Amino acid sequence: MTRKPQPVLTGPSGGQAWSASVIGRHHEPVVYELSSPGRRSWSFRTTGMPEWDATDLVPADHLADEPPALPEVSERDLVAHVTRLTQRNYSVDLGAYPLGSCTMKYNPKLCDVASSVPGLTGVHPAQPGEQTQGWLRLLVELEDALCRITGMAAATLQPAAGAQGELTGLLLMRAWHDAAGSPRTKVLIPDSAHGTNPASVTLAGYQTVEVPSDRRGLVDLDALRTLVDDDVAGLMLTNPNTLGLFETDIVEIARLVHEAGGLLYYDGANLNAILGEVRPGDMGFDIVHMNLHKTFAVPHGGGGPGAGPVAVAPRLVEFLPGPRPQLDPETNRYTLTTPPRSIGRIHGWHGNALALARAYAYIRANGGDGLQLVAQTAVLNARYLKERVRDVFDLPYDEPCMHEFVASAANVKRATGVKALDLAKRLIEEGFHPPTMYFPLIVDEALMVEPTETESPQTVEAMAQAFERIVTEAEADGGAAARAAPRTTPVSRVDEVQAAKKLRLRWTPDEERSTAARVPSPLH
Amino acid sequence: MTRKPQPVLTGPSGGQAWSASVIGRHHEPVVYELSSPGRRSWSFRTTGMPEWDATDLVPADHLADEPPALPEVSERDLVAHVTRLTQRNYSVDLGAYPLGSCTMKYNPKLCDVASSVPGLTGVHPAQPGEQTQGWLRLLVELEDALCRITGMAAATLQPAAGAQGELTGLLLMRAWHDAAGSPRTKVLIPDSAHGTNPASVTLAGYQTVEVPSDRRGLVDLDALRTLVDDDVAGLMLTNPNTLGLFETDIVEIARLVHEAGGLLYYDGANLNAILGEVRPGDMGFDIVHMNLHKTFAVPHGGGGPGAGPVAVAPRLVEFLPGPRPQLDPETNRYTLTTPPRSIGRIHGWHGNALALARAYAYIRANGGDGLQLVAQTAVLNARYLKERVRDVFDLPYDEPCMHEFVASAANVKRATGVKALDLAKRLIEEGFHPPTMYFPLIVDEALMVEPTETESPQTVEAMAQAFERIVTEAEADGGAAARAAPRTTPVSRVDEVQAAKKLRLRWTPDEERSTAARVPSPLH
Amino acid sequence: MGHSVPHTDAEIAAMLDFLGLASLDDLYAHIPDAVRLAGGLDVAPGAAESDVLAEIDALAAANRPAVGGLVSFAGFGAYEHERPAVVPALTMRSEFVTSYTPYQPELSQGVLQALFEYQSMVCALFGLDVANASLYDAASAAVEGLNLAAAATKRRVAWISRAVHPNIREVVRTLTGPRLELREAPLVDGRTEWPDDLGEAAALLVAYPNVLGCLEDVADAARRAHDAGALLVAQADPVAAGLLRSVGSLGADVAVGEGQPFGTPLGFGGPYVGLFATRNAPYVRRWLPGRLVGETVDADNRRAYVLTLSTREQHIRRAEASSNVCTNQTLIAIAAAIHLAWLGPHGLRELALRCARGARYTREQLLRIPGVEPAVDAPTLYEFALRTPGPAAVVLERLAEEGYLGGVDLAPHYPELGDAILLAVTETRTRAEVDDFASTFEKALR
Amino acid sequence: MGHSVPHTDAEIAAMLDFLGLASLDDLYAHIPDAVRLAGGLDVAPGAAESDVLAEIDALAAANRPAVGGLVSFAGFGAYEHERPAVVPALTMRSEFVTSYTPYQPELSQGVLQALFEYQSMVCALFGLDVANASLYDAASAAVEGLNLAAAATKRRVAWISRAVHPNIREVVRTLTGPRLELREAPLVDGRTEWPDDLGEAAALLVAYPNVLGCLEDVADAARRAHDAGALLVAQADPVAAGLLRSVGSLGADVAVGEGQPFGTPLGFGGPYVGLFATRNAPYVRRWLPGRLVGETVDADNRRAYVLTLSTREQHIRRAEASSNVCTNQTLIAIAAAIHLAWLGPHGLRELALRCARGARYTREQLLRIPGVEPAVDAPTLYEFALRTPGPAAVVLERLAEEGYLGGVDLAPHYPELGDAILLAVTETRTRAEVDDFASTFEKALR
Ligand SMILES: Cc1ncc(COP(=O)(O)O)c(C=O)c1O
Ligand SMILES: Cc1ncc(COP(=O)(O)O)c(C=O)c1O
Repeated sequence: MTRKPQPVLTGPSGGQAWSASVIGRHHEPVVYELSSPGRRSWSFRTTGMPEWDATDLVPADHLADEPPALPEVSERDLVAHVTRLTQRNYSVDLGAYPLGSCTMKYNPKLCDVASSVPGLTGVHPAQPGEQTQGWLRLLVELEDALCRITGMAAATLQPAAGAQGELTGLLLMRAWHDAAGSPRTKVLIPDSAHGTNPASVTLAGYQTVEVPSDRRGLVDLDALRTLVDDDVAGLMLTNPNTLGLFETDIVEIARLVHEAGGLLYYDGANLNAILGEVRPGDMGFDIVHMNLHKTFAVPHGGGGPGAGPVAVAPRLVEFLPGPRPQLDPETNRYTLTTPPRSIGRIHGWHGNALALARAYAYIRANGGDGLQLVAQTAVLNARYLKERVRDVFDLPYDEPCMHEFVASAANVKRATGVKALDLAKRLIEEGFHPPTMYFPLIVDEALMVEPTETESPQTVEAMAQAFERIVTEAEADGGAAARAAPRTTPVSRVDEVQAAKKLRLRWTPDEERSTAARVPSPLH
Repeated sequence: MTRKPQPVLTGPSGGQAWSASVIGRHHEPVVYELSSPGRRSWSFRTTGMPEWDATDLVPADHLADEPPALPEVSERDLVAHVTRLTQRNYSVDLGAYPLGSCTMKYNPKLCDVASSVPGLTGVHPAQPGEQTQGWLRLLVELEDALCRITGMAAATLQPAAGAQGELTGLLLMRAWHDAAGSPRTKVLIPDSAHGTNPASVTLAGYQTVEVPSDRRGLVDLDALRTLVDDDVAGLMLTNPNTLGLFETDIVEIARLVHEAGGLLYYDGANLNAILGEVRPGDMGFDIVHMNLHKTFAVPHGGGGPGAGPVAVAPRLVEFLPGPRPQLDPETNRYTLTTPPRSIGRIHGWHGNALALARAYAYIRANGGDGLQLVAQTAVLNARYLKERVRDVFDLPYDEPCMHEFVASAANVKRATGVKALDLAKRLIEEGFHPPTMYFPLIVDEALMVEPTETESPQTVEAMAQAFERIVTEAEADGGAAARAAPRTTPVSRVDEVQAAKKLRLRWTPDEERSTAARVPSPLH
Repeated sequence: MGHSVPHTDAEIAAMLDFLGLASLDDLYAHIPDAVRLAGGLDVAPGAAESDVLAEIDALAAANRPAVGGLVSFAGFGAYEHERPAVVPALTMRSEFVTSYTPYQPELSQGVLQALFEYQSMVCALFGLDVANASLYDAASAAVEGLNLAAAATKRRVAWISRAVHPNIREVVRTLTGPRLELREAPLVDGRTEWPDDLGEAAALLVAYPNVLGCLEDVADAARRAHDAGALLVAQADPVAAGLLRSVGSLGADVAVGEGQPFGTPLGFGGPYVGLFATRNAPYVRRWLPGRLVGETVDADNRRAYVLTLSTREQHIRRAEASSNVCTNQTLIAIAAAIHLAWLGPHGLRELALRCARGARYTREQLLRIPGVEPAVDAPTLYEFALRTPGPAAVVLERLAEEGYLGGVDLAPHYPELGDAILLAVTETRTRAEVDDFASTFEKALR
Repeated sequence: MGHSVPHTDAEIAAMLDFLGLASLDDLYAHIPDAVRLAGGLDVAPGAAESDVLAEIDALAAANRPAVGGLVSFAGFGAYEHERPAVVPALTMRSEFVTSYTPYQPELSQGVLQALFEYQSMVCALFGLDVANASLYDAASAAVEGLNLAAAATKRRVAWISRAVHPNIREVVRTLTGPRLELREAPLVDGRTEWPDDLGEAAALLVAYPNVLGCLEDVADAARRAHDAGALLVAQADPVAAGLLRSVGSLGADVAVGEGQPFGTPLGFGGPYVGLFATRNAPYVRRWLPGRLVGETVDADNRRAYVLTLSTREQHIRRAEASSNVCTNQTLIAIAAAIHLAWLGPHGLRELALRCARGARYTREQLLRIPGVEPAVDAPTLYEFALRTPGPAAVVLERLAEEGYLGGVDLAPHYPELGDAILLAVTETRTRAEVDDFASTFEKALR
């Protein structure tokens, strides 16, 4: 048949069409490529205000010639675009996500409801305390629960994430030493620590001194002894540490640091393992930050928002950031007060309040008893999975693990040349999100696996079998399948090197045509 | 390496694990296969009620030994399961859905909000009118708008879907003839009509008499003249008809039927084409049902709920179903009253009220002017697409189309052996939902295409190109690709014959093992 | 004007140009002038999203909702229940909400499998073998149950218990009127008294518990029906099914019911969902109403789902179809399936138990009030009728002033019961609420 | 107890058995007794979902929200705006909500592309070249802006306009205290008076419009900064960007801002989102804070996205990292991107215009009241400060009694302005509301 070529409506004018879903492995245009000049979604309520012109309202030298170059799309296209984007993303609500150190557990839907109640969402952060008694009470009660869980005296809820909590904690440490008239310059950190720890130390104006791990994967006590001196402001520790191991020498560690006049800082990202079993306060920690977006079921949102409260021992309370929500026992009203020697504000307002409301709901729903079971089961799942992959991977630090364990694929690499990265990509095809890779840095070809308590025993067993399957396969095919993986995802293996080399950090109009050329048909 | 085979937690006890998303083409277990005895999601509020036993409350001979065999799953597994199921489904929010006769257009999100306002959702249907003034007013105003749009005198909002509206309309027809003392037995229906039309006729106790279409695809006037007699209760018509063609002889048709004492029934499924341009009332129709889930943006929900109000000419108002929400002009209050000669209730309560609220919001948002533009653009898109595929398919009824058109793939079948069904499946791989196939019955290898007004011109153009591409491909490869399609969906071509032969309409425990066997690895 | 239409003026012009037309108006040029509307619709112009929502808020504010406003003891076929957060969260997923009836199975496995699971659970609830993928509501399910019975038995008489909900009886009358002959079986002490001679009955329709909350003798009804060559259609309360013997095990041939309690808000009466199940009898293939999802395999022999037996349906059989159901209530059915899976067997039992406990407690408190008496004698589960001294409507009005929806006035429906109120108590009512209600009730009688 | 844990007792027993353990307690056997907690947590036992939500409702009822409760004229860095229905509908999609930072790009193209689009739009808003994938809030963005300037210039003095929000100034002081030396530039008539000698400044920080709503001379600040070898960091209001010249075009090197107005509720102050953009300067590769999404290709040469330049970040550079940001505010950034795409250029302009119109009208009405005067003289856009006769706190309290959140008392922050209230008017306020407010205001002064 002969057909007139009549693509009357395409071309460089924009307004690309797209219809495909991830049912199939289709390309998805950038929202700018869907834009067509004059198309719109927006509308605003009727207010009856006088319709002055912009020139009546804004001095000429401030007035822009043109508004910012945003895309112009219909609501229909916008919704379809974003819905398709969501289908190009894995999530906890789709399946297991055993990303070590990140505690990707299921977040009960109840918390979504709790954090979207209009009486919470509609409150302006600068409203006077008399108008915000409900919010202040929620924050005070959450602070109280977090203190009971950690064994500390008081907490600030301002930090917006774990790293901001770390910095807050280190500033508290600094303020304490300063107030004691003996400023110090160094903070000790184990070599297995999370990267935010040393970065936060730097931002707090300290120098990082690394403490080596011993063969068990624990703080090397002898090394610690030699490092602790009166220029050490404190020690930052995760316990269980990032190898998933409990620092069993914690009492001795605390003694050493405290005797030298230092403070003990607890990175609470791994609190999930010890709820109701061990409390940082009882171990001698002076400062604890918590990642509510790990242990307390604030969902990760693709990278936030989270919340990183910091709880402290009695002697540090007077330094906490202000303003702090507190109950005035005399009037029985809640107020905002700033501690006498406060380090100052950390957050523009009161912290990630709606995330805090989620954590509050989570703690109330689980209760003290439920939280303990959470920890126990998190450990049980990890311990089970570790035993099930004992013959599949190397286990360089083979102590009893807590909520996560670190395996090494060095054995597989030796045997087949297949790296942890390849195995991770191959695991995707089996329906699982890969574990954390190449962290902590002290383990070769590290795979850091944290199943969490919300996965059923059957799911944990399925993970074990998937690990077994992909390693057996690599042994059989020399790693061909793993190196070609993933083949079932919206895109295949992504070129990270080119991204960094040819930096493209925003969409530009010239890209449209070149992309269209690159993607001749939606079906690959 | 040697590995102990230790699947300690699988087996016939249930509780299958699953983690895969449709990122990849994985199998999804039935919820019963995720069940593990004793697992639970449920909880209930604390009420303080006395905790009587069941045996205290229920006479022994009524008490079951065991509760119904429902699955036992964790909230986490339930959420993941259903979320994965959703990713195995195409939808308007993912892309174009040009399903003729079904008007799958984008439904503004505003309507979702409108229908979930607590002051609407929390109202009990048996509350006295004094407590439900808001609802009654909404319904009265919706009725008013629908009457203005159709050119009718009054409407019932009770019918829950189009088919129930049809039956209601036919019962009104029956009541009218009965009241006139001249019951009749036949209803005329064009051969192109939707299948619910004759089925409704049967349920209303009438006999269907088919009216043939002429070469134009319109009601054959001569045939109609011979069929109309005084035993004909009425004629059911869709206009534009299911070929997407406007019955241009409508004035004459109406005259013929009315002169014989019959009534004219309008199947309003295709109202989207004529909003603000033509009104059924002005064409002489006496009864009109509307599919609010087509024209008025009630989303289809995978097959409902919808709403199928029926509007009538003045002479039929007294027969409408009751109770009807109405404004009492004296008290200025809204009341529920039943018309004097009402055919009776159609729905258990007031109809699919929350769906009606959506339609109300849609009509308010678009307004009279907006609705007219909706219709014009729906026709524009269809007309454009039809011209763009003129050389690709046969166009057996080549009159100016309205909001949809019916093409025939008979040319392709002749040339390549590829059927409309194969082309439809192949189109899926191009990212589009297929058009309606094999309907109306009078067109060979019918493809009934309705792009709707919410698709941009670019999307309509892309559809045209996709059609062109797949037909060109079929000509080149003899239909191999089309017959193998779809290969990008969660399942490949589904065996409909086996489904009907070996009826399996519910899950049974014996299935679990056989399925597990059938799906050795999640990766296909 | 709203923004439903993406087309810019320039694009419309380009498309018209391609079509050789001068204006949008020309698209309708072939339509006779006589029937064209001049000057557009006499409907208010479009409003901004926020303006529409403000209007909706104003309408909502003119209601006094039973949930979130009044403290409610109303039942009568529509019940306030807790709605676990997972149900709306999952049901609002747009892949469900904005898809059509699953005609293309390869693109619709999600909806199809969800409906297959729904069908499986409905069978479990009623102790029957086959369930369809939903009907409009309990009333339409009852209609279809009687139609099925009539088709299967080739008879046209149906007996309906007077203790079937009056609205359902009325819908049945309206919709089967042209084809069936309906007879009503009277009540004695709140339960149905079936006549000894049922004649050439196609079906008996009984409710369990019935509209007054009473526990009927379903097994007896089944025996009578079967002896007369009729089918027993039982309208069964699916919440009560958590405690009561299944109607299937008691002999019912068809179960119909209202699925609203599982995850669907009161919503002024809709959309709800009609549950429908039956035995695996020969009539299924020919006469079962509604959509059916069946399991099958795909081309690679993997498990898959598809709408099946559509030969029964209108788009194939047209005039011979026994039911015209096309669009049904899929999304509500899916919500129910999710809620039922959340409950599981033990949660459902606990739910029914909690309702029954609350009802027993409430009934006891109210019966302490001088002048308040049981309206009927039969055993009840979580809904019951009480006789009030003086018109129920007045009592209910006074209760409303105090913030209670005190139940439903039975006078318009069952005048033979005198001044009576029907009350339902679900798991949502607390003892404190009931205590306050009882004392308010007592005051309202003065 | 809640049901976060799926394991049944039998399953726990089986797993313990496999591990050779007798009880869950044994999992902690290696932990020294000295630090183990006996008797569990002293935290209230778990509650049912509905009980928790009832508690939350009670807490919410103890607030008087600015949206849905009071009629609000409060701004001061957090604004009430319309939130189109698409924003929550799309943002709540669980694939976004429940995914982690996109470390595995093949499983995270959705979040990555959404962030890439966000970055593109933030660049457009500010007229700059490079934006990161979000920071915590405006305050943290300001901190990072100064840190970047310090790193890029290798200097440690920063000048901050006194008309930068006091909370932001305080956060900057807390968080950069150990490393930067901060100096405050005073105000004259509501605008910043930069000293002639800026010394060895790394950066100037100016707000546009500033916290009092006044339009600063950004171009002048840029010139001064550049003359002194410093960078200009401008905290720009992204709503105002719909009308005002972009800070990039006025010479700012770094733009920071608060993205809350785009799709995020007031929420008592968080989570919000810190906007951050800069020029395509050499310091980007080394010092740009936060996550960055870059475009690249996959193994089949198809367009793909990935987190890039992570060499800058803590998990690589550890102690040398210039920023410790890890988890940021991705979901809020995505909401902002969706809202911005919904607005488009013309919607954003219209939004800013409507705010400005409402503010002009409100200001005029209030200035008619005897005793009410402008607190500062400079031109404003949609936020402005008024002087009241008598303490602002008292006026605000009286207004609250009448249902108004009348603005924010400036006395604690700018005592030099006397009794002053800061008011913001957005597109949400109607003329009728403003008229009522003005007359209530007048009464409140008596
Ligand atoms: C051990 C550890 N510490 C600190 C952090 C930093 O927390 P955030 O990402 O919330 O800043 C993380 C999170 O990734 C972590 O795993
Ligand atoms: C032309 C026509 N008439 C009637 C109907 C029946 O409407 P419903 O499915 O709502 O019962 C439809 C819908 O499929 C239709 O397209």
